[in-house]
Formats: sequence, C-alpha cells, structure tokens
Amino acid sequence: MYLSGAAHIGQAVAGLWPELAGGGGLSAVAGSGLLAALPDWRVLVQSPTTWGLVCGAVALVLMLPRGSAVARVLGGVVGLVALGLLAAGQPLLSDWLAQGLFWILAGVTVLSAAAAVAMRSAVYAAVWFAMSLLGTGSLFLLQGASFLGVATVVVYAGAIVVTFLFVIMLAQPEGHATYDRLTWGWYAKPVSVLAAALMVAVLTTALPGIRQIDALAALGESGAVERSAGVLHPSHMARFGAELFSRELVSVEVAGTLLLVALVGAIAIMIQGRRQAQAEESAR
Amino acid sequence: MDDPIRLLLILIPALPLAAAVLIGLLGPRVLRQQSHWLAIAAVLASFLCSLLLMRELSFLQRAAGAGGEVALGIGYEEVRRLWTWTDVADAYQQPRTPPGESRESLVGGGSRDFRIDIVLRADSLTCMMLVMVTLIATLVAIYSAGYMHGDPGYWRFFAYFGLFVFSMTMLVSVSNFVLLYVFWEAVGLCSYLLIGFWYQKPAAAAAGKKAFLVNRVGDFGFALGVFLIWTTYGTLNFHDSLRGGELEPARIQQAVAAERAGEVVPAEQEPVAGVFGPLRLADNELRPAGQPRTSAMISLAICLLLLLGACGKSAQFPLHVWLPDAMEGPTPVSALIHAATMVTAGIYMIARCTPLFLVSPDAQLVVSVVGGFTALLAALIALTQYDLKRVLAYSTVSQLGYMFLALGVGSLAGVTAGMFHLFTHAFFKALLFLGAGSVMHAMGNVIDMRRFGGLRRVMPVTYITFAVGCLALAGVFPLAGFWSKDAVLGAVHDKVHELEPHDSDSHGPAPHGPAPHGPAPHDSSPHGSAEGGGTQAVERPESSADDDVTPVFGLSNLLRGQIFHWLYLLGLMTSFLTAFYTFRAFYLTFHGPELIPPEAGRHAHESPASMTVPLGILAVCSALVGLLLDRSYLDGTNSFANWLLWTPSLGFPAAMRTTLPGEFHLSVAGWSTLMALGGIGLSSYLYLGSRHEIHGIRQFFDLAWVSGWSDVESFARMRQWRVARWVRECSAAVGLEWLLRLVVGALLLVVLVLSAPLLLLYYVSPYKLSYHRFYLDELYELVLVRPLRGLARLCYGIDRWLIDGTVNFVGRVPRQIGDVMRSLQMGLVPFYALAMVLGLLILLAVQLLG
Amino acid sequence: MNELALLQNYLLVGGLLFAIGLAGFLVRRNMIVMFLSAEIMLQGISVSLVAWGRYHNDWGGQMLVVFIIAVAACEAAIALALVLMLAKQTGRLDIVLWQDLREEGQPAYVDREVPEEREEDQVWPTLTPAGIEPEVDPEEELHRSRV
Amino acid sequence: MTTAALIEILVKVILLLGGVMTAAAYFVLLERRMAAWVQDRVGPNRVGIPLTRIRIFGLGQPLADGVKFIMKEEYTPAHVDKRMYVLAPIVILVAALTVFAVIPFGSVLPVDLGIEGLSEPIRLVVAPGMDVAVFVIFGLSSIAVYGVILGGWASNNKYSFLGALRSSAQLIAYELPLGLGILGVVVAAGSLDLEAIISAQATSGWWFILAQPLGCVVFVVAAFAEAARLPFDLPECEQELIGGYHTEYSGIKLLLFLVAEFLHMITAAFLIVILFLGGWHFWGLTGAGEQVGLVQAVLRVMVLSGKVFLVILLFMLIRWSWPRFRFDQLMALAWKVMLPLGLVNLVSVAILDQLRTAWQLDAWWSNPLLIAANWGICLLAWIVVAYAQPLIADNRPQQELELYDVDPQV
Repeated sequence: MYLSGAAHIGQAVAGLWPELAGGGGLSAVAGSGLLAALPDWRVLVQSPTTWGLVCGAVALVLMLPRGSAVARVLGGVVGLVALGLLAAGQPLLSDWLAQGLFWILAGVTVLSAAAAVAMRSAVYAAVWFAMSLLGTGSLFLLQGASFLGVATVVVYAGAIVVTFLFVIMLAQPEGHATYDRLTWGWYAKPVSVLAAALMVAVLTTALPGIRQIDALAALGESGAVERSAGVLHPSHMARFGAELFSRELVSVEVAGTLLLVALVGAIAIMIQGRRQAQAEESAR
Repeated sequence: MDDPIRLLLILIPALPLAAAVLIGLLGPRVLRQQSHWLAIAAVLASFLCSLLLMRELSFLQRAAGAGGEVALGIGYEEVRRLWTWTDVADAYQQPRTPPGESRESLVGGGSRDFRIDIVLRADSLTCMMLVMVTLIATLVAIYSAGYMHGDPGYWRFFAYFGLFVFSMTMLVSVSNFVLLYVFWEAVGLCSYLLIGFWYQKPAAAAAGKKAFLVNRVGDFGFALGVFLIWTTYGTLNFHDSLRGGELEPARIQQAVAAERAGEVVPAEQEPVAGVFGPLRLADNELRPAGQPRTSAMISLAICLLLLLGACGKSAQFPLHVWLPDAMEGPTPVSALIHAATMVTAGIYMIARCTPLFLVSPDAQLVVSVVGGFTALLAALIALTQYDLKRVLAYSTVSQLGYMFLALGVGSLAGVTAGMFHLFTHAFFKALLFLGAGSVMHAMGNVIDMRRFGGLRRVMPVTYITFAVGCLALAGVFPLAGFWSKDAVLGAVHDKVHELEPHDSDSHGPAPHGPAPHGPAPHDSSPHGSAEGGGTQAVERPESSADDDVTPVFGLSNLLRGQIFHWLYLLGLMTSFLTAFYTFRAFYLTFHGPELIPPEAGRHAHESPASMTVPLGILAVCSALVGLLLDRSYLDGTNSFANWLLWTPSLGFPAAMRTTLPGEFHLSVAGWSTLMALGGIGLSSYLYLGSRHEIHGIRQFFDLAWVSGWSDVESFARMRQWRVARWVRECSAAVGLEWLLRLVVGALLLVVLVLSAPLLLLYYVSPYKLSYHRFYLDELYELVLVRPLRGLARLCYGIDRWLIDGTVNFVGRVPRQIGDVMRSLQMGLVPFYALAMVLGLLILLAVQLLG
Repeated sequence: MNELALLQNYLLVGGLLFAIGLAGFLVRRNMIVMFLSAEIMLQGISVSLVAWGRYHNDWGGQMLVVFIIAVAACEAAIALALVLMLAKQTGRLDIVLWQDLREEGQPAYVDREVPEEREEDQVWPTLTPAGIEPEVDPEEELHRSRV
Repeated sequence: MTTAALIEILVKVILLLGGVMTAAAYFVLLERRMAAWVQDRVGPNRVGIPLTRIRIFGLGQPLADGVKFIMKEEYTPAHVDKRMYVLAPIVILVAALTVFAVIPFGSVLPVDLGIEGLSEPIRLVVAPGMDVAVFVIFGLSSIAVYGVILGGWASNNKYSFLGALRSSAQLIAYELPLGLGILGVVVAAGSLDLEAIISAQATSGWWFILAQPLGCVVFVVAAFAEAARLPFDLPECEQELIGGYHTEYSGIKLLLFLVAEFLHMITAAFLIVILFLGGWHFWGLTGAGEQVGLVQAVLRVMVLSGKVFLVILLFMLIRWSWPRFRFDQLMALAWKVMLPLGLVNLVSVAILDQLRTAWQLDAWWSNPLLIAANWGICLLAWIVVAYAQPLIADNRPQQELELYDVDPQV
C-alpha cells in the first residue's frame, strides 16, 4: 500500500493518513515513479493503520494452527489491539451510538472470522463462522440493507452452515485430526498471512482514490438527500424487489438456473459416490 | 543397322551391363549357380564385338591411309554420339585476352560451353584396350565359374563382374573427360565391391575400403585436372565437334574452312576443337585456334594432377598401398584388376593424354621417376613376401612402374612401349594370378608359400602354365614379357641418348648397337609415309617441346639425361629383381619337398577344366603375343605400335617428331636378358636345391651380424682370441700394458660409436624394410591416417561438444527452467492457491498503485 | 452520517474479512475449514459491495450480494458433495492427501515431526456410530480414556 | 433515537418476555392437563400457592417446575464438549425469544403518555415497521437449529447425535414448505411486514385461511414440524431416542430447551394466527382501520391472544391424537407433498392475484369468486398428490426391507 505512484494517489493518501499532508511526505509523492512515490517512512511509522495491519498479521500468525494455547490467547489480544489501531486510523462516523454500534459489530465480525479460521475444530470454526455471519448481517442492517442482512443469516446460517455441520459430523467422526493442528509447509503461514495483510494494505491504499475517481465532492454532500430515495427508501423491500425483478430479471433467472444445476450436480455426485461405494462393497 | 561401328560400340559395354542387370535381378531367385553362363556369354560376345570393331576400324584406317598421304600423323577415329547429357551454353565466361598482351590470369579467356555428350569413340587405343579387357574378362569369367563354384554370393559375383567389365569398356571407349571420370569412378566402385566381395571378412572389408579411399585421393587430383582442362581448353571432349554436337568430320572441316575464311557461322556451326581432336593436334602448337599458348605452369599442373589420378588408379608410388591389400578379394578379381581393368585405367589415361604430357617435359620426367621408383620399390618388397598373391601384386605394381617409366619417356616409342607392356603384361599377369588362384583353390585358400611346396606333380597344368607366366614376367626370350620390357628399356635408353651430349654416347650401360639418338631414321618409321618423313627428319624431337615451352623445373638436358640414365639402370635392376622374386615364388610353390597344408583337404589336385583351360589359353598368349606382334628384331616393324599409332592422340605430327617405335635394341635386350637370367639363376641356386643358404642370406640382409658386433660381450670373446692373448702377453712382457689398454679402450669407444647407427640399421635392416614393405603403410598410418583421424576426432569433438553442446544447451535451458518450474507443481492445492494469491497481489499492486 | 467515512469503515471491514478468509484458505488443511474461509472471503466482498452500493446510492451492490448468496448456495451444495466424496475415500478431510496431480518425480508432501497433542489441547468428543457396537481393538480401547 | 423510545422498547420487551415466558410455563401445565384429559386421568392439580394449602387447579405447578429445574443439580457429563454443551440451550432460547421482537401482539395502543419523543400511538410490537419481519422470523428459527445440532453433538451421545441429525434434517426440509406457505400470504398481502399482513386481512375481511386453504394447510403442517411437535417430534421421540438431543441435559439447561420448544410452538401459533387467521381482526368486533379507540385496541389484543390460545389448544390436541411419523415418511411428506402443494398454492395465488389486477375485479363477487377458484385448485391438488403418493398414508414397513440380524446380546 506504500507503493503509490501517481500524484493523485498521493493526494488521496492524504485522506487516509492526514499526517502525510502536513508531514511533508507529500513532497515525496509529488514526483512520479514508484520509488520516488514511496512515502516517508516516518509517516508510515506514525500511521496507526500500519501498526494495525502489522498487529493483525502477527495476531493471525499467532492464532492460526500449530500455535500453542498461549499463543492463541496472545493472538486474540493482539488482534484486539490491531482492531483498535485500525479503528483509530479510520475516520469517525456521525455520532457515538452509530460509531459504537459499528465498532462493536465490526469487531465481532472480524474477530469471529479470525476465530473461525483459527479454530482447530471444524465445528468450532463453523460456529464462529455463524457468529461472523450474524455480525455481517448486522452490518448490513446498519447499512440499511435489511433484506440482505436477514437473507445472509437465513441462507448462510440457516442452510449452508447447517449443511456444514452435517458434513463435519459425518466426515470427521474421529474428532482428532493432525491436519487441523498443522499447516502444509513451513512457509505457508507467514507467507499467506503476509499476503493477506499486504492485500489489505493495497486495498486500503487504493481506498482514498475514490475521491479522485469519483470526483464526487458535490454528490458526496448533496447526495445525502437523495439517498432516501434510493437504497435507503423506507419501503426498502418493495424497492428492492422492484429492482431485482426488473433490471436484474435475467440475472435472477440465471441464478435460479444455477441453483437448479447445482442441485442436480450435487445429487449426481452423491449418486456416483454411492455407486462406487456399492461397487467396493460388492468387490469386498 | 547401317552403322556397324556405332552398333559395336554400343554392344561392347551394353552386353556386360545387360548381363549384370539380368544377373542382379534374376540371380538370387532364378539363376543362382548358373549365373556364370550369362556373364560368360555376355563378355565373350563383347570380346567378339571388340574383335569385329577392330577389324572394321582397321579396314577404315587402311582405307584412310590408302586414300591420302597424310593419314598417319593425324590419326583416325570414329566417334559416335548417343545422346546429349547436359548442355549449358556459355557456362563460363572470361574476357578474352588480346594476343600479345601479358596474361593476367593463368588460363585463357573466352566463353566455354559445358556440353557433355554421351559419345563413344573407336580408335586404335580404344580398340586395343577393348580387345584386351574383354579377352581377359572372358577368360577370367570362365575361370571364375570354376573358382567361385559353390560360393553363396555366386550370382552377386557375376553381377559385379559384369558391371566391372561394363565400366571398364565404357572407360576406354568414352570420348569425354567427364565421362572418363564417371567410369573411372565406376571402376573404382566395382573394384570396391569386388575386393570387399567377402564382406564378412574384416580384412576384405578393410581392403575394399582402403582401395576406395586411396583411390579417392587420386581421383581428387584427377577431378582437379579435369576442371583445369576445361578452363584451359574450353572443352572436355577428346574429339572435334561443332557446338551443336555435330560430329561428322566432313561438316567439321566445312565449318573450320568457313571460319578460317572469315565467314560468320551460326553458333551451332562453330567448330570446337577437342582436347585430342585432329583440329588441335594438327596444329603443331597444340593450342586451340585463336587462343594463346597454354602456359607451362598450367600444362604442368594439368599433367601432375592427371598423374595423381593415374597414380591412384594404377597404384603408383605414394598411392600404391591399396593394390596388395586388394588380394583379399577373390583371386579372379585380382587377376582382372591387375591384368585388365582397374590398374590399366591409369596407364590408358596417361597414354590418352600423351599430347598434354608432350608439352610438359617436367611432367614427363615426374611420370618416369615415379614409375621407375615404384618399379624398384615394389620389386624390392616383392623379394621377401611369403604370400603368393602378394608377390604377384607387388610384381604388378612394379610392372606398372615400368609402364609409367615408359610413358614418361615422352616419345612415341616410350608410349607404345608402355602400352605394349600393358598388353603383354595383361596376359601373363592374368595367367600368374589365375595360376595362383588355382593353387589357392587346391590348397584350401592357403596362400602362404611357406605352407605348401612341391606342387609340380600335384598340379601339372598349373605348374606348366605358371612357369610360362613366370618366364614371361621375367622377360625371357621369346616370351611376351621380353619384347615389351625390351621396348620399355629401349625407349628409356633412347631417351638417355637423346638428352646426352652427342660426344658422350659411349657412356652408359648400352655399349652395343647403334644408339638411336638424333633424328629418327627414315626407314625406321613404321608407316613408311613419304610425306611425314621430311618433317620428322628436320625437327629435333626436343625442339618442339623446348622452343615454346619453358621447363618449369628448369632442369638442364644433362641432368635429365642423367636422371633417365639412372632410371634405365633402375629398370635393369628391377628386371633382375623381377626375375628373382618371380622364380622364388615359383620354386617355393612348385619345387622342393611336397608340402600340402591340412586346409587343402581333398582339394589338393589339379583344378577343373574351367580353370585350366583359361590358364592354357593365357599361357599360349603369353608365350606368343610378343613374338607375333613385335617383329622389330626382324624388320623393325612393331605391328602393335603401328596399329597404335593410328590413334589420334598418339600419332599426331608433334608426336611424330619424337623417337618412333620399332627399333630393336640388341644391347638393351642383351642386358635385360642377362639380368633376367641372372635373377633366375640366383633364384634357382638359392631355392631349387636344399635352400641352405637362404637363411644365411636373410640373416645377412637382416643385419643379424650387427647385433653380434654391437654386443659388448663380443669384446669379451675377443679376449679369448689367440692373437689377442698373444698381444696381451707381449705387451705385458714389454711393460706396455697400459698402452694396450689405452688403445683397446679407444678402439672400443670408436666401435661403440660406429655401431650405434648400425644398431639402428639393425632395426630397419634391408630385409625388414622389404618384408615390412618399407614401413610405408605404417608411415601413412603415422603421417596421414593418425593426424587425419585426430583431426576427425577434433572435428567430432567440436561437433559433439561445441556445436551439439550449444544446441543441447539451448535445448536444455528450457528443460532446466522447466525442471525448476516443475518442482512448483507439487500437487498441493493450497500451494496453488497461494501462488494465485501472490500473483493477484502483484497484479493488484501494479493496477492500483502503479 | 459521513458517507465517505462509512464507506471507508465498511471497506476496511470487508478487506479484513477478505484477508482473514484468504489467510485461512491458504493455511488451513481441513477442506471444510477451507471452505468456510472461502465463504468468509465472500462475506468480505459482500460487505464491500453493500458499502459501495450505499455510497453510490445504487442497488447494484445489493443485487450483486444477492447473487453472491445464490452462488454461494450452489457452491456449498456442490463443494460439500465433493468434500463428502473425498472424505469417504480417504476417511479424512485433509486437502494435502490429494496431491495426485503433482508433477512426475516430485516428492509427495508429507508431514514431518507431527507434534504430539498436548494435555492442555482440547479433546473434542468422539462420536461413536449408532447401532451395534463395532469390534474394537483392545489396545485401542485402552486409550479411550474419556468415553 | 431518543431515550424515551428506548425506554418504550424496553417496556415492550419486558412485557412481552414476561408474558410469553409465563404463558409458556402455563402452557406446560395446560398441556399436561390436556394430556390427562385426553387420557382420561386427572393430571397435575396439587400445586397451588406456596406455603398455603390452596390448590388452584394446580396453577402453582409451573412455578414449582421452574424451581425444581433451577434447584436441581446441574450435571454435566464428563465426555461432553463443555462450551458447546453450554452454548446450545442459550442459542436456542435466545433465538426463540428474539423472534417475538417482530411479532405484533396487538394493533396499536392509542395512549398519549405525554412523553416527548414517544411515538403516537404506541405500536404493539417491539420492532415496529420491520420491513422484513417474516424473514427475520425465518432467520431466527434457522438459528435455533444450531441449538439443536450443537446440543446433540456436544452431548457426545449417539442418541443425542441422531436426534440432532434428525432435527436438522427435518428443520431444513420443512423450511421450504413453511416459506412457500408464507409466500402465498406475502404475495396476497404485498408485504413482508406482519402488521401489514394483518391489516390486509382486516381491510378485505377475508382471512387468508379462506383465501388460501392450501397455503394454510401447508404452513400449519410445516409449522408443526418446525416446532417439532408430536406428529413430527422425531428429534426427541422418547421411545426411539430417549429424549433426543437433550438427553444429556438436566437442570436449567433442560429447562431452557423445553421453554424454547414451547416458545417455538407459541411462535408458530402466533404466525398461524397472524398469517392466516386474520391476526387481531374479527368481524364486527375489532374494526379494520388504522385509527382505533382504546377499547378496540384492547379488544384486538384479546382477539389475537384468544386465537393464539385456540391454536395452541389445537397443537396440544393434535399432539395427543396423532401417531408419530416414520422418518422417511416425514421426509417424503416434506418433499413430495408439502413442497408441491406449496408451489401449487403459490402459483395459483400469484395467478389469481395477477388476474384480479389485470381484469380490475373490484365487484363484490370478485373476492368470493377467486376464493372459490382457489378452493377448487386446492382440492384438485390435494387429490392429485394423494393419488400420486399413496405410500404416505401407508404406515406399514415396506415389504422388501430385509430383516437384519439382531445381535442377541443387545
């Protein structure tokens, strides 16, 4: 995220890291070229986002399998710190209630997700995933996407996760599994986590470019009025349904077909497997 | 067909070819052990055709000679064009140098057509060769039918045989250097096939290969010579023609006349003077009309290159090594090669190119020297060989050397003598080889003379015929070899006297008889032509060569005379040696205690009639052919030479100025007979009786005594001598013992120093040199084969390591990269996912941040 | 509410979810957990999409999420069927067991020095199948301390 | 959002929870009495007011039960996964309770308390104006599945586990007919909001049970299954699974499970009433408009409660009068009967609704006509399905099933 080359990105960076603008880091960005555009290291060091990402990566490394119990607890703590640091780097929402609600929901979501990937037991992972889904649904509700919020819970938590549990229980009867305590290579964990952190870094660096890309200074402020006419309209479901079945009608049909095909495919796979099993049985 | 000559010319090679093709096609399935009938019939028919052709030609010649006075000296040829092979007009163009200006380039200017017609010719030389080749081939074929009986490759042998005869007859009857080269190579190929006939034998395969490769060296030179001839003379034809390919002499005369008259003739009608065509040869200067004289350097180069080719084919000194090894082939093949086909090609070619050699005395000298040296060398080697066929092979090399010696003399007498020797040699060498084959046949393929002996009662016919052959080879009066060898030596002797100052004519080994130096006497001209007498008498032979041609080597006549003198002595010496080794082989084989090797089994009897009949025929021929053809001792008429002089490339005016054949040199004959009888006598003395002395003589020549001398212990033995003891005691009494010691010590030192080279000599004693063929094979191995092999190995190494290495490297780099990348293909799904993520990360970074 | 701030916050959350899912997908070996991780990644994307839709006042984001949910359902159906099949063949959910498509001559990845399970590591229940009690190796039975 | 609004919500939550929990407790008593009545015995009738001898028909029984549950030793077996073991009843109860946030228990309460910021009039639902109320109920009921599954799994008992598996399969299977039943109503009402659905029935006067009998049947059956009531109580059938997923539970945790189960039933009853039985509406009694007087408001609450009570009585009656399904029959019923019927209902409702809009049927006879058409379709579909799936009624073991060897020691 620190490889911003173009000048406009540099300006945009100032949005994410306000310190850049005043700290003289921007002068470095002024010149084009990747190396010249590297921001001042002091700015990076001062940015809580940087440290948040670093802490997050460390936390994930600590939490992911093949760590001891102590390491996992430590990872959780570091993860909390990381979330705090990241939150500190983010701009404030309107009031304390919304802010607090968001932070709580976001924290729950992210930590649950982290726990989901970190849990050694697949059942626990699934439960934590369900928790994360609840958080995500709540975040959707907070965004005004009430249908999506509930649909996520219904479809994921209600259907997918239950199926997961099914599978877990059927496929892992012995409970203990070495592969849940191991990664597949010495470099898998650090490299993967580093890649993930870098991806967030890149994405967040690109984030302030919105302003530039959109050039929506006008819309950003004046658009607040029209917003209720759009996605925030009181009769949310009606609008949503109208949109879904008018503009996206073809897509809906396609999605329906896809579901049907998936249904047939899943059944076909299972029948095949049963035939194999029967063949083995008879062979035995 | 209304043109019998054309028909005969076609039939002579075509019959063997047809036989070869038929046997090749039908042999394996149909003919099998009956293949020889076809071959014999074809070759016999070919022989008869050759005789007919000879008869036709002699009629025509007589008619031409009777019709005009100028017949002799221009020659007579009948040329028949079959079809055009290739025709490239103005294939080579160079600005013509105006006459008088200094020549910038070695070769003359002008444009040259590259026109190759398939042209067959009939002239005396060709006819002679055809008759000889087909006759010998016929006899050998009959003989082979007996000799090769039961061989698994019977039909194959006769197929090759037919092909060989076809190639040889074509070689002597074509009228073009390119075709000559083609069949030159064809002969080489056939000899390769026949020498390596028993290809299962490693030695035979190696011998075939060796013959082929050594011949390639010569052929390379020949090819260069042909190129040079083309660039120099603008044509490769032997004969005159028009540019359109018209061969009719009348038309050519017309065109020449028209051109001389300054008329504009169409391009088709432009006359082209062949290299040995009457148009060119009639001109004394031996150059094409309107072209500057060929430079001496070019002439010499052409001649030496051709000589190189001839050396290869005729097994002359540096390239003679293949011929003895060619013994590995079936014996009839050896007979054919040695007598009639392969080796005669070189002689034929030199004889055919006489006009070219005439203008280059240096080249002639080289030819003679090479021939003389080879003759002596081969004879020396032949002295000690125990392999019967090998003795004969070296004898062939030696006799071929004689022929070269004669050809190099540079007079018509020499050339005809050489060809005459070729002719006679064909008979008795074929006889000897076939006799040796008969012996071999009886002895179960044992050829080492130490392992059999006293066969005269076992194989009487072979014994008698072989004896005739030996006598002929030794040159005993009145057998064929005597006459031809006498002619050769006489030609050389004449040359010596030509070149010597006239006041020193008594000098030399020919004290008897009138020396035939100076202008040739009119009456000695065999043609008896009234017209040519004047020109022949007036001009000195060397003037034609020396006036216009500057010798490149710059040798004085005196020196050349001395060289030829030595060559003459060498010839006599060789004659002696020839007689000796021939009878050594004869005695070892047929006299002494009867000894039959166990391999012979129940074969140890006289060979079948199919083998003895040809032997008989050849024996008769060997005995009589010289007597019948060379009647110079009677009236100075050599029918053979007279016949040969009708050849355009021999009997042309410039050549007629040289010494002509026909003189019988009594002194030379005497000396050579003396030598031959001496050789026979010595051989008889040594080998006919108890053979006690042989060991001592061999010890002597082996320098075994040197080892006895150089031995330090011999000094110790000396102390035991009575004289030594006496001296020692005396000196001790006098009190001068110290002086004695000093003297003896000094003597010892001197002897030691002196014996060092003797010691060296011991290891290369004359006997060993001879026995090991002067280490020539080893020398070639060391000087040529090894370095070449090393070079080849170097090239191979370069190819293998550098070029292949580069290519392989280029190929291996992607593979190595692929191998490295392969290791990424570890089958772990999460790893693939990680790779994808990393790639995605890079893309994202570039896209979003770049 | 500051729309841009909202967007940024949501995008950060989405990115974090995505990254966590990514890391989990890459690191974990249990196929079902990998699948869960993939779903978490989808969640992150969904969050971002909704945020963008809100920011642009456009339904597109939410529409896409609807389809993401549909596709996820399909994916779940198929993938779980496949996982079940794979698990049936090996008796394990280990993705590393499926290395058959590796390059020829490439050594298979095997776990070295598998760490011993420590006492404090939790032992989760062992499920015994219903029905007749299967024949159990007595040695194995000794270790079933808690059931 | 003001503090007053929050307080209002809190009050509503407390009232609702209190009422519902109490109702649940007493429904237990009612059920026991009902069972006794059905089985021709007395039932619990001893427990009255504590420390007195007053037995008011055993009305103290729930209290005593509660105390007993709470006071009992809370035994946690050694072999369970403790965290999940604890989590499961919590999840199921929370999910069961949260549902009531979107369920209206009346219309509105037209009282002006004079407090600044309070909405006027007070709407008798915890989360008013919830646009996706039906959906929320769905989601939460699906979350309740977690409680079952986790409880069964964490118990580490094969019967519990089988119960959990059965439960999850059943719940997932019956979510589809449930949704299809609701969808017909949603299509007819044009909203996912429960209040809007009620008012739609109230304004037209045609309850949806009249308009969509097929949908009602499907929904009711699915609701029974979702609540795991008796004909569908496969997850916990004592005869087979010694209690199913809560076999290993005791004490307060078991109480939570049982309460949640009853709450599910109550939820189902509420939904049946709201979706198909007109909610708070009763002809000529409650009115249909938005503007309402205090009396009418109270009447509406009472009507609703009464309907719910009746529906719960129906639940109990059915429990004691119907035999249990076999599991394959259960599944077959879901997938082969209920799903097609639900689809038929949905399609017919949608078509008829579309026809009404297209032909602008505003006459008095239009509604009866459409309803009659729907009834016809309903009957037809029922006959077809019954003809196509005769095995549903056949309760005998299939002939081709082989008798497997039974270990004599078992």
